[in-house]
Amino acid sequence: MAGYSLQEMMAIIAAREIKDTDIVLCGTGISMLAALAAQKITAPGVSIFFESGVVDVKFAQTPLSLADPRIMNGAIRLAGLAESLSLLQNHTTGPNVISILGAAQIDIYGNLNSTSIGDFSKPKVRFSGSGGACDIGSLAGQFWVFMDLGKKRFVEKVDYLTTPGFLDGAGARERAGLPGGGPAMVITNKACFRFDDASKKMYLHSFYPGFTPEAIQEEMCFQVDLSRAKEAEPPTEHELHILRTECDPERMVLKG
Amino acid sequence: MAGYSLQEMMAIIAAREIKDTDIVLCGTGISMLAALAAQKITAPGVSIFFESGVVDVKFAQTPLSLADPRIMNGAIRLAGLAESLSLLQNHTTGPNVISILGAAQIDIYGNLNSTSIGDFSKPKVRFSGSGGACDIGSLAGQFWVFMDLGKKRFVEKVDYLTTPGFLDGAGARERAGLPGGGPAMVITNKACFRFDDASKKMYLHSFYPGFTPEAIQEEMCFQVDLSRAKEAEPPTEHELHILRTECDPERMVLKG
Amino acid sequence: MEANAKLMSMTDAVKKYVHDGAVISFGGFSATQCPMAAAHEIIRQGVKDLHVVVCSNGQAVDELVGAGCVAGIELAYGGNGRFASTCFRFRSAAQSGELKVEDYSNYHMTLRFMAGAMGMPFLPTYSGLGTDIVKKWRYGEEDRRHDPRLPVKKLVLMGNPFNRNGGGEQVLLVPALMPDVTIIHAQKADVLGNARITGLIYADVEQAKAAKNLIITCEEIVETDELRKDPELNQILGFQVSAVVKVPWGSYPCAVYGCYDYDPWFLRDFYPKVAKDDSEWRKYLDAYVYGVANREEFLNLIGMERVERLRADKTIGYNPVLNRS
Amino acid sequence: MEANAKLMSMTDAVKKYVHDGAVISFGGFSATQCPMAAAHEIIRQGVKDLHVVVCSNGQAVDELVGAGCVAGIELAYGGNGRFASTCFRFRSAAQSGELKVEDYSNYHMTLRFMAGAMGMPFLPTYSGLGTDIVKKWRYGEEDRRHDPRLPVKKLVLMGNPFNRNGGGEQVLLVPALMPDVTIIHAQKADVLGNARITGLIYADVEQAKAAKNLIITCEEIVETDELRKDPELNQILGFQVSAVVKVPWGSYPCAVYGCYDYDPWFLRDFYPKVAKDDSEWRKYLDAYVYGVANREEFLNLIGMERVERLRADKTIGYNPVLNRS
Repeated sequence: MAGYSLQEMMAIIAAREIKDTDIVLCGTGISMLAALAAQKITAPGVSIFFESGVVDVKFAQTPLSLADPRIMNGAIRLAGLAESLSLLQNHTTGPNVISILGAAQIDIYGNLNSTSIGDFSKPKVRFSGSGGACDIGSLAGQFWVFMDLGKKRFVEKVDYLTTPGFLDGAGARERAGLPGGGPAMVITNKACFRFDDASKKMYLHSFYPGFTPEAIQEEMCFQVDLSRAKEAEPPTEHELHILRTECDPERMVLKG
Repeated sequence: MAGYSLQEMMAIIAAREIKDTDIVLCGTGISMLAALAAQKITAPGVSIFFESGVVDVKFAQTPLSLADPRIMNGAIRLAGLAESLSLLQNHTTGPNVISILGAAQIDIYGNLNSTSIGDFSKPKVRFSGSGGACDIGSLAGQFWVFMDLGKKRFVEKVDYLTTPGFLDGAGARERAGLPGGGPAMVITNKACFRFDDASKKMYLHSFYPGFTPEAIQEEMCFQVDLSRAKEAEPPTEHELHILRTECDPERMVLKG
Repeated sequence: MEANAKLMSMTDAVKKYVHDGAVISFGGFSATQCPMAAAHEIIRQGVKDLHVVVCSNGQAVDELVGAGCVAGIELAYGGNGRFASTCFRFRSAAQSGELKVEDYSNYHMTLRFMAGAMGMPFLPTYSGLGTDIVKKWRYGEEDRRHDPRLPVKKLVLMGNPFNRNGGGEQVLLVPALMPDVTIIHAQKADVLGNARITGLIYADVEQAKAAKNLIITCEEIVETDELRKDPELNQILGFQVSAVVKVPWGSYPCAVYGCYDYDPWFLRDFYPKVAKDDSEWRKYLDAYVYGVANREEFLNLIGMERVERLRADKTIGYNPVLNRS
Repeated sequence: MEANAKLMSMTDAVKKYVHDGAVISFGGFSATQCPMAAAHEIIRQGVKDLHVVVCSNGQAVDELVGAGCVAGIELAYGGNGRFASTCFRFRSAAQSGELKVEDYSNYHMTLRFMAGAMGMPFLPTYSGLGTDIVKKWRYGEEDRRHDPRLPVKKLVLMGNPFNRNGGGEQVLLVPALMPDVTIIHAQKADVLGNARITGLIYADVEQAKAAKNLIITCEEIVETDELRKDPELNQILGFQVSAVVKVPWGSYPCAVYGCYDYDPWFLRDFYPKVAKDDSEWRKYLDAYVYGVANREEFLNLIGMERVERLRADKTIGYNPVLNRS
């Protein structure tokens, strides 16, 4: 397992799934690195944008927020939230958008809570709020989740459902009227999950070298199907090289 | 009556009513000249914009359409229809907007038809359509009308009500839910009309030198109150000089 | 995908994206920035039964209507400003009843494109309350039920659920437009479709983003890196574009800010004469549209010397010595 | 009106337009372009019971909440990106229940400002259907009936009257916002209030136009004629502006594209330490806000040498040699 960090593994697992014709809506941090890595390795035509209004970034230094001046220089477009978030809801672009989200809690249907723990009106823990995550979960062609495993995070029921996954199962998104495709992958520090086409429940898709399906299940409050899991391919030398030297040369995200 | 044309009289009558804090939404032609004359004579602070998206114009040559390149150079803002027409509906700016319209027909309540004569679905005469005139009549703080008198134009009932005046009388705009203030003046080639505060009916406010109230009434299909009419002050030398030399030096609007 | 797979000839772009019966939208406003080269190619290819949706288009709409390409139109204004306050072929087709015209206001049409661009089913406005634009429908509910190109209702009046303390009790909803294809003419584009309209943008950006397919015709193809220097000025994103066509003088006889002026000779002297008379009109189409293979031949027929005289002063955006009187 | 009647000191602008109990909105996004000088002046004047409406504001909201100026807030995100993913004083006030937080998404809040800017009562979206953001209301219908600052409903679910062939059967309406006052920080403005934000514009323009009163704070006052050279880049029109305040470094410790960078020392080292501890926080306010008369004194306290090191490279918009690790 030496030679790469779990964070790097997560970025590369995501990068490999990004195709040339995708439009990726990024956050800062590891999701941005995944999109950049894809662009530099296998999907040179991928378009990248941020909800703050930047399209097709070409930055020299890693931005630390969606409005960091470093994100602006050299873009093909600088606008604002109305324009960029409308790309999600637009009938032509929305279905091609992939976005990568984080969250505090997730359930078996990929519903997320990014806002608070406990009662929403007097929370035990308050986070920043869902920002654009509710919009992405509702509208984007698909979304992926980056989260560390753990029983506090992979829960039976999220305290506050702020980003819609498959809600309460097959057909629920359609009944609610959500145009987006919902969650497609959950990429954790030990394993990657996908969602069953029929039941819309999360299942274990792959585990990283050094981890077992059973140990992974131990870190979740809900039971997932383990039968389809394979061991994930670790990052190649080439992938790691690009990620480290071209996507985050200052190590602002990938901490030593 | 020598020394000025009726077109010049119309422009000056309008210009005199424009105040420093007004925002004037202009068309091309004589309404634009009126706003420019006001800006150069008594209301230097007046703001001028066009529905095509230009704000605060500073043109050197008279534009012949709302999208003439001559309208663009030197403006404080170039945008589009969404932005400029939203200024009408905006709660802060809308009430300060005055706009000057033309039309094919008008009735006693200041309702306008700018689109077709005869049945709207197979018209005897089709005009270009209402453009932004319906929006202006609905939303602007007030609108004024520039029209030549005549029984074909000042009618009992307009064939196709495309710009709302006071609809069928006092309280009707409020009942319909129209936020704008409705028509305030009708400036013709022989006289100027205003609307009674209580009845919302058009009445004769002033007649130009050389015309009588009775002769003016003869050119209208509906009866208006003539009792409040006074003779209008003709344009002064100074007003004419500014209008001719600074507002339309090429005589593109004010034909020799 | 090949980096320049979207770059194509006008012939190919129209063949690929403009089909009989399509809902089509044209950018520009009155006599500025009309995609005239595209309009002529559509006429030349004999496309039929188009359903046109525009705000305030003049020349393109008039020639397409005159050539019999258009069955119906939803618009706010069909004219060329002071050159032709109402377009001639549009007027006569509307009067004869052969062209169905559904009237909206400029704000209505703009909001309808904006709704399409934003993926919303409708947008609300107070404009038009109490008018015949709300009451009189050219396409009845029955027509609308059978024609999927039309919204099921011209517009809908609803109570305002957020109303407080009187005022704004009702509101009008105008339905979204999602044209099968929009064509806009820009000053600059790159081969990916990233494009910049300089000067006024009318409703071009909303029309572009609302479209299922988007054709950008442009005066000039530039490097992407040139566009990156001023990202605030690039309104059109490549990933929303289906085809990019380079066509200098592509808006003639209409103006393109910063590139060339309108042609007063064409718009005031020549065109009204041919457009007002059915047999002259037929001759015009035969000679100037069907009789030429492409834009270059059309411009040669007009005369490049005449066309070149329209070239704009780069600083002020038009030709200050143009004879307009 | 005097040509420069709108030009005033921060003290006067806040005194004139920011009242106890006002609905107030701040521009900027996360740690960029926050109107921090204005926020400090509001704290200094002891304004109380503000109802704050923002999209994704960090520093200004946190300090105002921490100083006890804010009773309630409607927002999508309260954080400073990777410096402080959740703002500290905001977090503790929300957890203690002393601050009422009504959650919306970024798109919801943007659409709400856009509705206000366009004079519409609401805008429709599909975002949030099926979520607790729709189901759970921090302010109940009873609260809303009694407080005219709140929309009568958090949002409304309605059937889509233009629906055809399944899909999009229901839609969410989010209510318009019309803040009593909006404060945004721009790079350039003229004395009339015409203003230019360079770089990203977040939801600043919508927030500005939705407001009943608009305060522009800016790095630099320029001649109107300078703004006329690039009219496409001037988003704010003078006739929508109530006050113009010149305040260089007005967004510090947040960044202003093209002018200066964020201050990593302040945001990562200094502020979290004072904001996480109640007594340190009190000391911070006493020394850095109440203890100074204006922005200049605050900057001197921080140290102009430190501040000057943040100055941006004009070409790339930030300071490429800033130590951020």
